[in-house]
Amino acid sequence: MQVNEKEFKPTIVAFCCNWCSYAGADLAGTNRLNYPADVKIIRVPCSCRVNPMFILRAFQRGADGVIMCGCHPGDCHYTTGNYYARRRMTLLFSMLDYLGIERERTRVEWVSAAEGAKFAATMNEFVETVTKLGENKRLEDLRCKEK
Amino acid sequence: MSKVTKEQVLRSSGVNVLKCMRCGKCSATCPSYDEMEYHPHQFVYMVEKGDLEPLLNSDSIYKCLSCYACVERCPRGVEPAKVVEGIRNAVLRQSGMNHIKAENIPDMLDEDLPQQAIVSAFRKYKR
Amino acid sequence: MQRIGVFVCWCGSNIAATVDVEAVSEALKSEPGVVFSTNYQYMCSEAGQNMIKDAIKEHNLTGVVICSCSPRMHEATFRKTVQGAGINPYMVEIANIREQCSWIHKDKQTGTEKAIILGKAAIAKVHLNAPLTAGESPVVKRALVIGGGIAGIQTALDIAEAGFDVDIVETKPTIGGKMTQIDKTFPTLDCAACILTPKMVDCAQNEKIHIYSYSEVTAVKGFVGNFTVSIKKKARYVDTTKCTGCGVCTEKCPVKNVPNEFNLGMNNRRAIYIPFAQAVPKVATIDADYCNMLKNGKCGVCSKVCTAGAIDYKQQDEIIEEKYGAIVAATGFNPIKLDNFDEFAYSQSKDVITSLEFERLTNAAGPTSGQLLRPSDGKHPHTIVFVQCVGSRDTSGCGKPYCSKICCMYTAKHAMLTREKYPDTDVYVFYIDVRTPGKNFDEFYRRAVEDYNVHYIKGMVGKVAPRADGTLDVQASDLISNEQLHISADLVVLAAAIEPDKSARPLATMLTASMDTNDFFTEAHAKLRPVESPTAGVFLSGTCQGPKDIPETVSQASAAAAKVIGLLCKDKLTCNPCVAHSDEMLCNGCSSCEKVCPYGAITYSDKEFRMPDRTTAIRRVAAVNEAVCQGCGACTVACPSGAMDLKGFSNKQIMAEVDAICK
Amino acid sequence: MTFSYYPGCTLKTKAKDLDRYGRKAAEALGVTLEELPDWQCCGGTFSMSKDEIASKLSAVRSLASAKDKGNDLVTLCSACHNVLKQTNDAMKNDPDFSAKANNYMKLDVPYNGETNVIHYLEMLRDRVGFDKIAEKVTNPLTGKKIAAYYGCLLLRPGKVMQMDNPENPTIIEDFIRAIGAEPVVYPYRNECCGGYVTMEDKALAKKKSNKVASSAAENGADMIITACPLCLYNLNKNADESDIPVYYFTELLAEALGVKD
Repeated sequence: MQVNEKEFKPTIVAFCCNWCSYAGADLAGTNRLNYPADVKIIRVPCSCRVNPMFILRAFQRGADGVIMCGCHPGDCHYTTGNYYARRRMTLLFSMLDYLGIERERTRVEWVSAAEGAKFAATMNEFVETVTKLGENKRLEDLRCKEK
Repeated sequence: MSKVTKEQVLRSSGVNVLKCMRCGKCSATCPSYDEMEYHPHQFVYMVEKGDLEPLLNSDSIYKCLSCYACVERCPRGVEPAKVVEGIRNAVLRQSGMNHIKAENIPDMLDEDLPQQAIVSAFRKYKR
Repeated sequence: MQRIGVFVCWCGSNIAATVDVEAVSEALKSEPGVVFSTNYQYMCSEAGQNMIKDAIKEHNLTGVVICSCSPRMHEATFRKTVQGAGINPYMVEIANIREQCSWIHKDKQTGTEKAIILGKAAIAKVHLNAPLTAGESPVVKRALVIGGGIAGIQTALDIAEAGFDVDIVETKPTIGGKMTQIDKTFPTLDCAACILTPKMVDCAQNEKIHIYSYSEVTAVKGFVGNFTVSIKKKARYVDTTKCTGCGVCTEKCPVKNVPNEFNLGMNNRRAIYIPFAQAVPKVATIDADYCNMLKNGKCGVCSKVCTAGAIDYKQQDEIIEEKYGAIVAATGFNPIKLDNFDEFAYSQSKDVITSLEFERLTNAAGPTSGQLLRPSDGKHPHTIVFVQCVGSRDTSGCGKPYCSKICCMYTAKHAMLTREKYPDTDVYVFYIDVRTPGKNFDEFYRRAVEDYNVHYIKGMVGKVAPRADGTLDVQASDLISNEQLHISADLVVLAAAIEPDKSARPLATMLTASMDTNDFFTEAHAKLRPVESPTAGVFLSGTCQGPKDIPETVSQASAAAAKVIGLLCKDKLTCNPCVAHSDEMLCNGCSSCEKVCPYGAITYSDKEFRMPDRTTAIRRVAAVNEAVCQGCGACTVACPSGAMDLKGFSNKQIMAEVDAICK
Repeated sequence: MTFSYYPGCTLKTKAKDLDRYGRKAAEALGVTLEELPDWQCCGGTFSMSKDEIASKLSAVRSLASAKDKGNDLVTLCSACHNVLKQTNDAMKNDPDFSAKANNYMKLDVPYNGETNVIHYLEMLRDRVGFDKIAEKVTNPLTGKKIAAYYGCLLLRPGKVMQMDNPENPTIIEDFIRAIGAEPVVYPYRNECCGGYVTMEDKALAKKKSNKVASSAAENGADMIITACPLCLYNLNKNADESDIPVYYFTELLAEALGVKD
């Protein structure tokens, strides 16, 4: 892998629920609202489908930041899914704290299907934050690296 | 007078003139309307067009009462008074362009005139 | 090992302009398992779909990756395509390289690199896809319409016409909604009551339609085809089966000072009332906030005068539960409160009124029996000023950012009717833009100007100052002549912005239907699915989806009905096969999944298992009811033993995507 | 109840009554007003230009000094209130301005708008309570019909001042009721009297002040009350079409509380 000394481009995984945030991301696209290409979206049915394991896996594989987006509290397509997600993430955050991973590398944001602008703004901000933090070394699992 | 640019006025006033939808409520509400050659909505529109010369040379910039009526009532949050002040400050910052001269002040005074009238006049009309 | 085909769409220039589609299909060709990779101008076209079908046959493909627009757009299309070529529809994955790539990136190299990664993630996922078969669930052949205005009425009538049962829930004591308060309708000027009340009567008489008036939806459970809805029938203290609507009680009631909401508080009604003469159902309702008998037990006049014995002071709220296959939201609108616009002196002068109040003042059934009289002194106004866009197109935070759409037309109507009935009246309309798209709309507005000599002035009113002599000083700008005007007016009419009814937000939460930032319901697709909510089985009718006039509302109402009929016609619905599944061998019977399931889809039972040592053991294990599971995946994360997984979004599939992105 | 108090320069000279009666009334109401020891002139007008830094610094200094005292800062003159409140808002919400201002000032601890600025009227309404004032009135102004003149600076810009509904305020009317008089509501109570141009453009100042005074008189007011020395001067001096008297609201408050000497 070639490392560009000049410009650090973070790898960012975004988990988006199908009903709100993925649609919000689509709307950002429809309105041509730019955000960095570093963000790659994985579609899940609901934020409650996001197993904290997936986030750890992403960091292990070299992600520099992980963001999870879901419907606003109270607006979940499955009524209560985002509440579960929120609680699980709170626990994951304290675990990441314990491991000494910068808090800013993981983020939870509620983006509705109508909030294309918010989606783009959130991603711009998150990429900026993660870029400032630099590469994630601490959780990266060398065994997962390709030889 | 050195050239005053649109960008300079926009930066100084902090106003986004593109938000204006040309409803004219600012001019409808302006208490100094009849005294002005160019009215609040024209300030916004002419700055947007970059047509600054007429505004810089007009007495209208001294007619604004800074009463914030246009700021309060604009449905688009444009804040026209800030554009007027931006133009006025651009003029006043040019050397020798003080609108009020200290030596003329004594003639304007009377015994009841509160200090703040003088202080604010200096702030508004003089650099 | 899967045999995967990759199809990269140009979407004309939508994708091809910022993504090098050739490079993408070339790069993905060398991914493991990919045996075929190509690109084409429009994959969703017939030619594109045939290209996919041919490739499947020719290369014996077992999985397909399409790099194209959002799966929310064409996933269903491509699933059908591959099914036509004989492979399971769930062997398709979409890489979204339009909305989430080409449209947001300007640099072609960046776009291309990202598109390749997204393609790789989709390929990684498809490797782990398994054929899925959708189950079926039955459809309850009954629809619920929430809101009994013209939108709800039209939807209900159309559904009933097709032979299905339909219930209307209306919070007010009568159906009819805002249209009952309107005098004439544009652009034809026919009387609103004359065209609405027959429809209200049709609803009442149609045996397929049941009206729950003075009722509210309090809870919604279930899913498309099988909703269970709780409806609260508010106590109206009148037995609707006995009340004949004779109205004697509403004349004898001693409490005379209750503001009459039907006339927007411009006159009073009694504590027991029938909203208006053509109310449906035409039964009395007691207003508990004002009734002396209910407040302190002293009165009972209505009970004494009622020959039918319909008064029941002991009536209680009642909650009933009903099952529905489809739900239509038709909650309508209200004019905004004008507290933020006191520069127009609405709260300071009785002679500053809203347009809806103006409707009541010109309506024969209104407080002035249709005579246009000033509310302050009952005199005929000679100069009337109409102010447009009060709170519409307002981004300052005081009003609403959108155009309320109907105000230009109803103001032209008001101005025209005033000039026709009172030719001695001067009528001014202050406008920012006159927006009259619609059949015969602009012609209508021009008639107001050209035939009725209404003074249209381009500009806005800045202040309305009530004078001691009773006139109103209207200070406004005339932008064309570049002057500030002072008009001495007798009456000022404000075209207040409209906003969704306050009940819409809690209802949306109950329905898990999404809303925009203005609390209008969001449609499933702005252009192609305008009457469906993104939540299956929930449909939208009328102004709850956005500002609309009556013709548009009625069209949308019928469109929503057509969608409901299409759903109710089916005996069974195909379920989403991406549901949870429990591996019995791993399940430890802990019940964690059962507790988080919002649908009660998980049940536990004791099952016999053959152990390795050939003995049998009885273990408690979870099972998912696939017809009830909606596939949210909450259980999969709750499961501590990894037994629970979600088909189509399995742990392995998502992790494969993560790995592909992070590589 | 203790507050820091910012009198402003006009209250030390031409508007001594506004200050004197304000202090007496406060004392009678059990409120302690501690004059900021090192207050400076606020500048009289808030420059709306974002790049005007220096002219706003004197206001920032007073605000920062009030922060050290730890009490809410009470103002009395409408103009001072407007300038201090708007400057404070800019220090709180305009990071660019506050960074530059803090750079100039070189305080030990940077100031970021921590001081809570309230007007004397807000203190009466929200801290003392108009009902409490009504109880302490010994000399009610019964039968007096009083027009409140808000002018522009007390209410606008509404998003910053947040004192009352800028188009339909009630705070001074409620005050008038508390001292036993009858408020007269008239449409020009929140329109500008032209005070800022009183030196420069007499004709305009006359026109605007006449509009306000005539509107109050036409609606049956016996007198106008205000919180602004400039408005008082302008309405007294330039509104020559009516002879309706103008007073400071503090004078009437002191009178009603029986502490006017």
